Amino acid sequence: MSSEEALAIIVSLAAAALLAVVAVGQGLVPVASTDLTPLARFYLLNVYNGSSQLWGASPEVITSILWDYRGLDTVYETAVFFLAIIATLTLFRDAKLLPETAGSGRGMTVIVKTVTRITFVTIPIIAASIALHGHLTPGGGFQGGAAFGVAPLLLITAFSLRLAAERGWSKGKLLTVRTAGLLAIGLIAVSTPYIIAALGGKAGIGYVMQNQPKAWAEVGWPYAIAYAGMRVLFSGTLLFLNLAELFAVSAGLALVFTVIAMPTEVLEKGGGVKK
Amino acid sequence: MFQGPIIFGLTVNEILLAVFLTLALIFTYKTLVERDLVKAVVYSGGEAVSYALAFVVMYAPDLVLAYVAVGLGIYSALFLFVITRTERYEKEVVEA
Amino acid sequence: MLSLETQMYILAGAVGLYILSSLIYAYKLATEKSVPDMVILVDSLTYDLAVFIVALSILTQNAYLAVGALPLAIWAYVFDIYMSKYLEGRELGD
Amino acid sequence: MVTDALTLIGQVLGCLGLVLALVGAVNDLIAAIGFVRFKNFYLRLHALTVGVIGGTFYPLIGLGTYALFCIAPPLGYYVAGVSYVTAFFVLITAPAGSHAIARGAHRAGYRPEPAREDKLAKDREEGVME
Repeated sequence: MSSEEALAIIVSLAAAALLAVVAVGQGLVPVASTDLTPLARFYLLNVYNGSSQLWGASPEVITSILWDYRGLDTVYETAVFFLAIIATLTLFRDAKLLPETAGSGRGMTVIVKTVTRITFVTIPIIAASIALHGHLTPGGGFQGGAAFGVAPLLLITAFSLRLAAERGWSKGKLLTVRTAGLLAIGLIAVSTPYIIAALGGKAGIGYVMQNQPKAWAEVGWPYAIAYAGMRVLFSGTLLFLNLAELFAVSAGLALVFTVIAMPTEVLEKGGGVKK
Repeated sequence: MFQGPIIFGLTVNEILLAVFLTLALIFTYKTLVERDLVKAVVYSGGEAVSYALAFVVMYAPDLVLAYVAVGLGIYSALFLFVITRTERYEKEVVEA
Repeated sequence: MLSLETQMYILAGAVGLYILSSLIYAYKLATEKSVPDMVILVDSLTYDLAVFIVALSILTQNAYLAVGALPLAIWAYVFDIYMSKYLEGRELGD
Repeated sequence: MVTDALTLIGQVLGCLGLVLALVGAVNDLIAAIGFVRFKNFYLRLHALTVGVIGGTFYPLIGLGTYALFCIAPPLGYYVAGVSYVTAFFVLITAPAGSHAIARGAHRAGYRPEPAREDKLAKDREEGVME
């Protein structure tokens, strides 16, 4: 950083701080209240409150908001991610992942490879624990999937893409897992109305992404199962949605990086729009 | 629970939040003006760590998990893949 | 033995030292010119953050803050691997 | 009587862990000063080692021991497990990472300077190693 840049940053920060102090002191700008907003109060009172009509059955408020109260937003977000991956694949649609064309397969040094063997096993375990406990502790499907996405990158970088290709990775398999994850999310989301129809109830009583039964829509997923005197909490659909999101996000990231990691000449020959 | 001292009417958490967000601001500025794209990737890694510190101070571990995994683990690799296929140094834009 | 209050003050002092060294690392990162130096500075910042998270979760008696420590340590290693393979001048998938 | 003695031993171990954490914080500060004072990437790797093993591995072990013995079980066991596992992974990944980055830096043309002799560069020129 040159001295002029440093001076400019310091002067502008000081001016901004002075302006903020003056504005707050004169009462010119609204200051954020330290009290809870009504919306936050609603969530905190209802999310893990069994006597409430609108409860989410999960001790973790954020997962409950993401998949229950604002569930459709998250479904759209996953769909946007899916479309981005499809767009990337369109660019490289003619590039095949074959062991012969996947580079030299030299990888990095023995030290790095040995440590990566240990670390590579750990990353999926971390990701699975983040996603499977997502309804109980901080974490969730996207966080677990983003953590899982680092594992194929680490394998490609430390060993080589050729090893991945020899072990049978292909674009089709990863795309299948990816699509299966998204389909599972959709099926879980619309399962409640179909369960009602199958049970012979009135059609239309049951909502898309309905997590817990309501007084006016009595069918839903159970929030816990009792097994051998123990109560296992899985919060209705939240555990299954997290699991499906884990598969979708991790397979999508693995797919993108497997395609991008191919050697440049292969991509130039096989990728791009045909002339 | 440990309650820190109050300095100038601000708690320790608020002061730490201000410090870490200022760090993130500086790293963002350096990322924007840097002409060497590899250095810009490293600066954005520093920015991710600064934001993670701020999220820890705000008691948001979910965001730490997602932000650092994306900012250090995935984003940097994506940009390095792209930089190996283009040029490392950003050229000066000449007005025609 | 040390009283609970003394223990908490020792821990708060350690956290203060970590913040101080994080600030020095960040200053060096903003003024440094060579890429490998910057990479190991980001590493140091990340490892600092891992200890900071564990110390803060003990200090505030909040277990859920500690979940981020293990992923952070691994992401720092992953970042090292990418940058070193780039610096060796080879394609990342090779 | 026995439980009293065990509790006392646990308290002593926990407080030792806390002191270890404080020593580790001082180590980390020393490493930060080392980053400022050393003028060369290959010298700064020494500071990185002090900062990682002295400033991250030992404090995590100390904080884990403190959490195991001095904090009530559900929270204490959780934090202790996270600390020990993180410490193990820092112990194996940090040396491998600094090895990789030093190798990459040498191959990218960052030479130790001033240096009397650079045998690695000479070996690579003569083709002894790739």
